Amino acid sequence: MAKFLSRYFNAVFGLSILVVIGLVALFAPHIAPYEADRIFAGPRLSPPSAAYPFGTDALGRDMFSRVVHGARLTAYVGTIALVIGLGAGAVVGLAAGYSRTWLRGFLMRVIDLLYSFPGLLIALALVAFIGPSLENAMIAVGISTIPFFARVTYSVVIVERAKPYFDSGRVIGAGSLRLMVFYLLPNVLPALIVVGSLGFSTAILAAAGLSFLGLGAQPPAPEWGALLADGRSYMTNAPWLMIFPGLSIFLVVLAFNLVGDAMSEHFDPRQRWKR
Amino acid sequence: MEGVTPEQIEEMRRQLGLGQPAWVQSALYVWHAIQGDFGHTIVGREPVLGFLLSRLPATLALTASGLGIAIAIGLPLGFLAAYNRGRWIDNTLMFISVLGISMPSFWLGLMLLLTVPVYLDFIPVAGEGPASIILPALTLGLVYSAVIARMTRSAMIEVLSEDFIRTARAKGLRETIVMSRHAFKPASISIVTVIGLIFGSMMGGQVIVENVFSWNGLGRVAVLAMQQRDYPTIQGFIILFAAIIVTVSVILDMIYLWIDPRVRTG
Amino acid sequence: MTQAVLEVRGIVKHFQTRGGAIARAVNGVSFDLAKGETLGLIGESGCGKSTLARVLARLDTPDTGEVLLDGNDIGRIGNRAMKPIRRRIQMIFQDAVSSLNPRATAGAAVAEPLKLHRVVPRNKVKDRVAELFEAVGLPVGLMSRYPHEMSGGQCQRLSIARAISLDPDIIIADEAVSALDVSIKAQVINLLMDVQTRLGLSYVFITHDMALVGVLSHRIAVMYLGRFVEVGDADAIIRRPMHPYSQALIAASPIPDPDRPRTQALPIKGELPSPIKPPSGCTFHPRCPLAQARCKSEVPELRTTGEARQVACHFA
Amino acid sequence: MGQVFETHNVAAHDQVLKAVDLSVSFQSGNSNAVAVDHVSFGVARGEMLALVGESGCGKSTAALALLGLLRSPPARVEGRILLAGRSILGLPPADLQQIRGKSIAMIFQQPMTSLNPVLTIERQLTESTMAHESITRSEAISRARDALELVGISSPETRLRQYPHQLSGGMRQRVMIAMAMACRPSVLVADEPTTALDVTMQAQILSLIKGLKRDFGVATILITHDLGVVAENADRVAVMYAGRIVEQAGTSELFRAPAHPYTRGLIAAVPRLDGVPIGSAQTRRLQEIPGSVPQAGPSVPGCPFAPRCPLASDRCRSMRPMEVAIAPEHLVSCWEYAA
Repeated sequence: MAKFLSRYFNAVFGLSILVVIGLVALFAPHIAPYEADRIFAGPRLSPPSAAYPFGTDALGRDMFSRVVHGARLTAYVGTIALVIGLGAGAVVGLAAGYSRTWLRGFLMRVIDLLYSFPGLLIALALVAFIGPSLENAMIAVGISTIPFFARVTYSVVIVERAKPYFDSGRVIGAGSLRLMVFYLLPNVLPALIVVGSLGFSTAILAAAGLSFLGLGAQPPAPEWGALLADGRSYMTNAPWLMIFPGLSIFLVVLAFNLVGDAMSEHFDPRQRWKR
Repeated sequence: MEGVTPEQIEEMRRQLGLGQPAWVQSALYVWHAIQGDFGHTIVGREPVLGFLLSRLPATLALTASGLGIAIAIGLPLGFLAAYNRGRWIDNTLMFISVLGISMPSFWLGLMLLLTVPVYLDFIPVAGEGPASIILPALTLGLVYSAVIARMTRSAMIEVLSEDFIRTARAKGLRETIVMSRHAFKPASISIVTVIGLIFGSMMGGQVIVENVFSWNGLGRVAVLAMQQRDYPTIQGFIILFAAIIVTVSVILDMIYLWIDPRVRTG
Repeated sequence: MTQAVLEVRGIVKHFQTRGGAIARAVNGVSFDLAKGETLGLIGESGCGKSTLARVLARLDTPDTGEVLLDGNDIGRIGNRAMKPIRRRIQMIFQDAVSSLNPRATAGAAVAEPLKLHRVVPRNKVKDRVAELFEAVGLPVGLMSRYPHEMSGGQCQRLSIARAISLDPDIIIADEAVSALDVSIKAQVINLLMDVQTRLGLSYVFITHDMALVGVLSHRIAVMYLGRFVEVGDADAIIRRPMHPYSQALIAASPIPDPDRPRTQALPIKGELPSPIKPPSGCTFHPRCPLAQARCKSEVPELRTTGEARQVACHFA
Repeated sequence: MGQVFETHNVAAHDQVLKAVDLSVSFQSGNSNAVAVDHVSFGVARGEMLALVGESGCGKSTAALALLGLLRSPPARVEGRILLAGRSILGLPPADLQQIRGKSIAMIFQQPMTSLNPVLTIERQLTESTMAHESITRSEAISRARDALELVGISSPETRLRQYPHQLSGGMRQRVMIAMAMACRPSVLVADEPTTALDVTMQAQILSLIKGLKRDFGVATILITHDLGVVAENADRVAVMYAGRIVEQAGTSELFRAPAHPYTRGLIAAVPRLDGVPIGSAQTRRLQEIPGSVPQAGPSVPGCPFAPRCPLASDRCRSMRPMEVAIAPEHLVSCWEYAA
C-alpha cells in the first residue's frame, strides 16, 4: 500500500482534489453559509476570519460562499466545453483517419490550419462575435478545442489503422461501421481519456481567462475568473479577493493535469518501466 | 456616438458594406484588406492597420522576452530531468512543472504584482519605461518554461532510449559526449518543433498577460475592442495575429529543414 | 492437371512515394493456384511479395491485371460484392500478436467471422469456436484471454483458427512463421500442413526463407523487383535452380550442417535496387555473374522450359 | 556415456574473454527475473563462439553484460568477467569506457537504428578512435577511410560525408563493423548482426566478419538464433535455454552428436534445404518440440527444459543438472549424462 501510494502519489493527490471539489459543487447550497450574491452578508472588505473564511468583497458578499457556488459553474463550463470539443473532435478525427479518400486530405488541412492557431484566440474571436456570456464562453472554448481533439484522435487512428489487426478485420469481411466501432474506437479510447482529462483543465483555464477579460461570465455570477477580475480593483487593500478564486482555479487545473499525466503514463507502454 | 454627422455614418455604412448581403460585405472586406486597408477603428476613427502596427513593437518585445525566459529556464531543467530520469531530482522538477502548467497566467501575474514590487521597489507595477516589461515577461516566461521543460524532457527521454545511444556507449564515449553530441542534437530537432507548437498557445497567453499588466500591445487593444464591439479592429487584430503566427511557424520550419540532415539531404 | 482455383493475370501495382516518385512494387505477375496446392513465394524484402499478398487478399486493388476466382475477376469489385468472397480467401499475417484486435478475447476473435457471415446458427457459435480451438491445438481455457496475454505461437494458432473458421479455399500466409522461435515455428508449420490435408485448401505461402519454402510448398515462385524470375516444382527448383538469382538465394541460405562440403559459389554482390528506379533490361543484371550486354537492354520473358518450369533469363 | 573427461583444452588457457558464473537478474518491484543464470563461457584469439538460443533465452543480455552496458539498477550482474586475465566486472565507469570500443567492440541487430541519424558517417567513425587514442583529427579521418575500405565500402570519401539514411541496410551494417573495428579490438561481440538483413546480404556480412576474425585474430562472439548461421560460421557453440548454457561444444561435434535433448530437438526442428525428401509436401513433417519457450522469471530449482523434455524425470524437475564433459570440450548440463 505504501509502495502503491508513493508510485501513484500524484494521481491520488489529484483525484482527492477532484473528489473534494466535485462534492463541493454538488452540495454547494448546503456547504455555503450564504447565497452567492447575498449583499451585505457581512461587513465590506473584511479580511478572512472565522465567520468569513475567505473574507468579504466590496458589497459585503461572503467570498467563501461565492467560491463554493463558483465550483458548480466551473464543473458546468468544463463539462460542456469538453463534450463539444471532444465529441466533435473525436468524430472529425475518426472520420479523417479512417477515410482514404479526398475527405482525409480536406479535413486534415482544415484541422491543421486551425490547430496552428492558439485556442484562446479562436475562443476570443468567437466570443467577440457572439457576445460575452458564460454560455457563449463555454461554447467558444469547446469549439476552440475541436482542432486539438481532432488532431489527437486522427494521429492515434492512423497508427491503429496501419496495424495488422485492422487488416485482419477487413480480411474476414468486417464493414466500415464495424471496423470503426469495434476495431478502431476501443483502441483509440485510452488516448482520448487521457487527452480528455488534460482537455478539461485547458477548457477551465480558457473559460476562466475569458471571464477574467470580461468576455465570459458577467457579474454578479460567481465564476472564478470573473471573481478575480472583480477583485483586481481592490488588489492592494483586499488581496484575499484574488487569492482564493485564483487558488481554486489553480487547484482544479492541477488536479486534472496530475490525473491526466498518471493516465498517460499508464496507457503509454513506452513510458512504462522497461528493461 | 455623439458628434457624428449623418454623412459620416453613411460613409461608414458604405465603407463597411452594411446593408448589403453578408457575402458582399465579406468580399469587400477581403478586397480592401488585400490592399492594406482594414477600415477604420470605430472608437478612435483611425485606420485599423496603422493603429495596430503602432502597438506591434510592444507585443513583439514582450513575446520575445517571454519566450527567451521560457527557453532559458525550461530547456536546461528539461535536460536535467531527463538525464536523472526516475530519480528525486526528476520527480521534483516534474512536480514543479505540473504546478507551472496548471498556473493561470492571469493569477500568477496578479500574484507577482502583489508581491514582487513590495520587495523590489525598482520594478514598476505598470506603465512606461523599460523596466515595466520585467513582470509581464516573467509571468509569460515562467508559465511557458514549465511547458518547455516537460516537452524537452520527453524529447530527450525518447532519444535516450534509441539504439544509437547504446551504440555510442558501446564505443566507449564519455557520458558527456554521449549526452551533448548523440542525444542533444537529435533532441534539439524535436524541440524546435515543440517550440513551434507552443508558440501559438503562447500568443494566446500573451493576450491575457498584456491585460493583466496593462501592457499597451495588440492583446490589450484587442480585448478593449471586443468589449466595445469594435469589429474592424477585432478583424484586423485577428488577421495580424494570424500573420505573426504563420510567419513564425514558417521560420521554424526553415530552421527545422536546416538542422535536420534527414530532411536536408533526403 | 487439376482445375485452378485462383488464376492471377498480369497484376501490376505501383505506389506513389511521398516524394512523388513511382515505386513499381508489383510489375506484371501471373500464375495459377490449383486446389490443395501450396505455392511458395520467395524473395528478399522489397521485392514486392507483400504487396502481391495484399492484392491477392484484396486489401489493395491492382492497378491492372485480373485476380480470377473460379473465372470471375475479383480484382476491383466493391466492398459489398467482396463480402461473400472474403469467406473464400483468407490471410494470415507475420506479426501474430498485433494481427489480433487487442480489445477482443481469443474466443471473440474466432466467433467474429462466424457471426459476421452466419456460418453457423447463433446458438451454435460457441460450440463451433471450441471445435476450432481444438482443431488448431489451443486449450479451450484460453478463450477468455486477450492477445497480449498469449505467446506468439498461441496467437498464430488463433489466427489460423480465425482464418479456417470461414472454411476458405485459399489462405494467403505472409511470413506467417518468420517471427516465431525455431521450436514453435516447427509446430505452426506442421499445423498449417495438417490443416491443408484435412480441409484441402490452397496456400500462397510468402517467405524469405528458402529452406522453409522447400519444406512447405509444392511449387515455388522466385520474385525479384516486382516480377517472377522462376516458377516451378519445389524439389526441382531447390535441387537445380536455373535462374542465377534463384541459384544465389540457395547458395546464400545457410544449412545447419558444418561438415557439409562448402560450395564455393560466391554469393551475389550488392543489394536489391530500389523499385523506384529499377535497372534497365533484366532488372537483375547489375548483380548477375552471367550478365552480358543483352541483359542491359532486353527484358527476358518468363518462358516455359522443360519439366513444367518457367524462367526469365536469356541464358537459362 | 556418463564418463567424465578431464577438461584439458589448449584454448581455455589463452581465452581473451571469459565469463565465469555470470548471472544477470532484473529487479522490478517485488519480482525478480533471472535473465542469465550462472553461465560460463570464453572465447580465444581468432576463434568464433556462437551463443545460440531462442528469444528470451538471455543471449543478448549476456552480451550486454560483457560490455557493462546494462543499466543498473534494475539489472544486477554477478559472477566474473575476465578480459585477458583482468577482472572487469564492477570496474568504475571511467575504466569501463576505456575498455568499451577499444578492447571489446560490439555490433547490433538493427543497422537502421543503431547509427545516429543526425551525425555524418565521418563523425561517427572518427569519434571512437579519437576517444581511445591520442591522434589528430586528420589522422582519425584517414583511419576512418581505411576502416571503410576494410569492410568493403567503395568510394569511402563520399560515404564519409554522408548521413546514415543515405546508405542501404547492408551498407549501414558494414559501417557498424568498421566502427567496431576502428580501434582493432581483441574481442568483437556481434548481436544478431544479420537478422534484419536479407539472405544474400547476410552471406556477405558474415563472410566479412569471418575474414576479420581470420585476418586480425579478433575473438568473436556471435549471438544468433539461426542454426544454419552457426554451422557455417562458428568454431564453437554454446546453446542457451532459459538463461542457462545447456550444451557447449565444437561446432562439428555439436551438430554431429548433439547430446542435450533441447539441442537435439532444435536441430531436428529446423527445415533444411539439403534434407528435402522427394514427394509431396505433406510427407515433410518437421520434428516438433512440444510446449512453449518459458518467460523470464525466478530461477527454477531443476532443469528449465524439463517441462518440455521427453526424457524428464523427477530428479530433472527438482535438482539442477551439473555440467559434465562427455567428450573433450563437449560439456552438457543434463542428468542423462551425470555419473
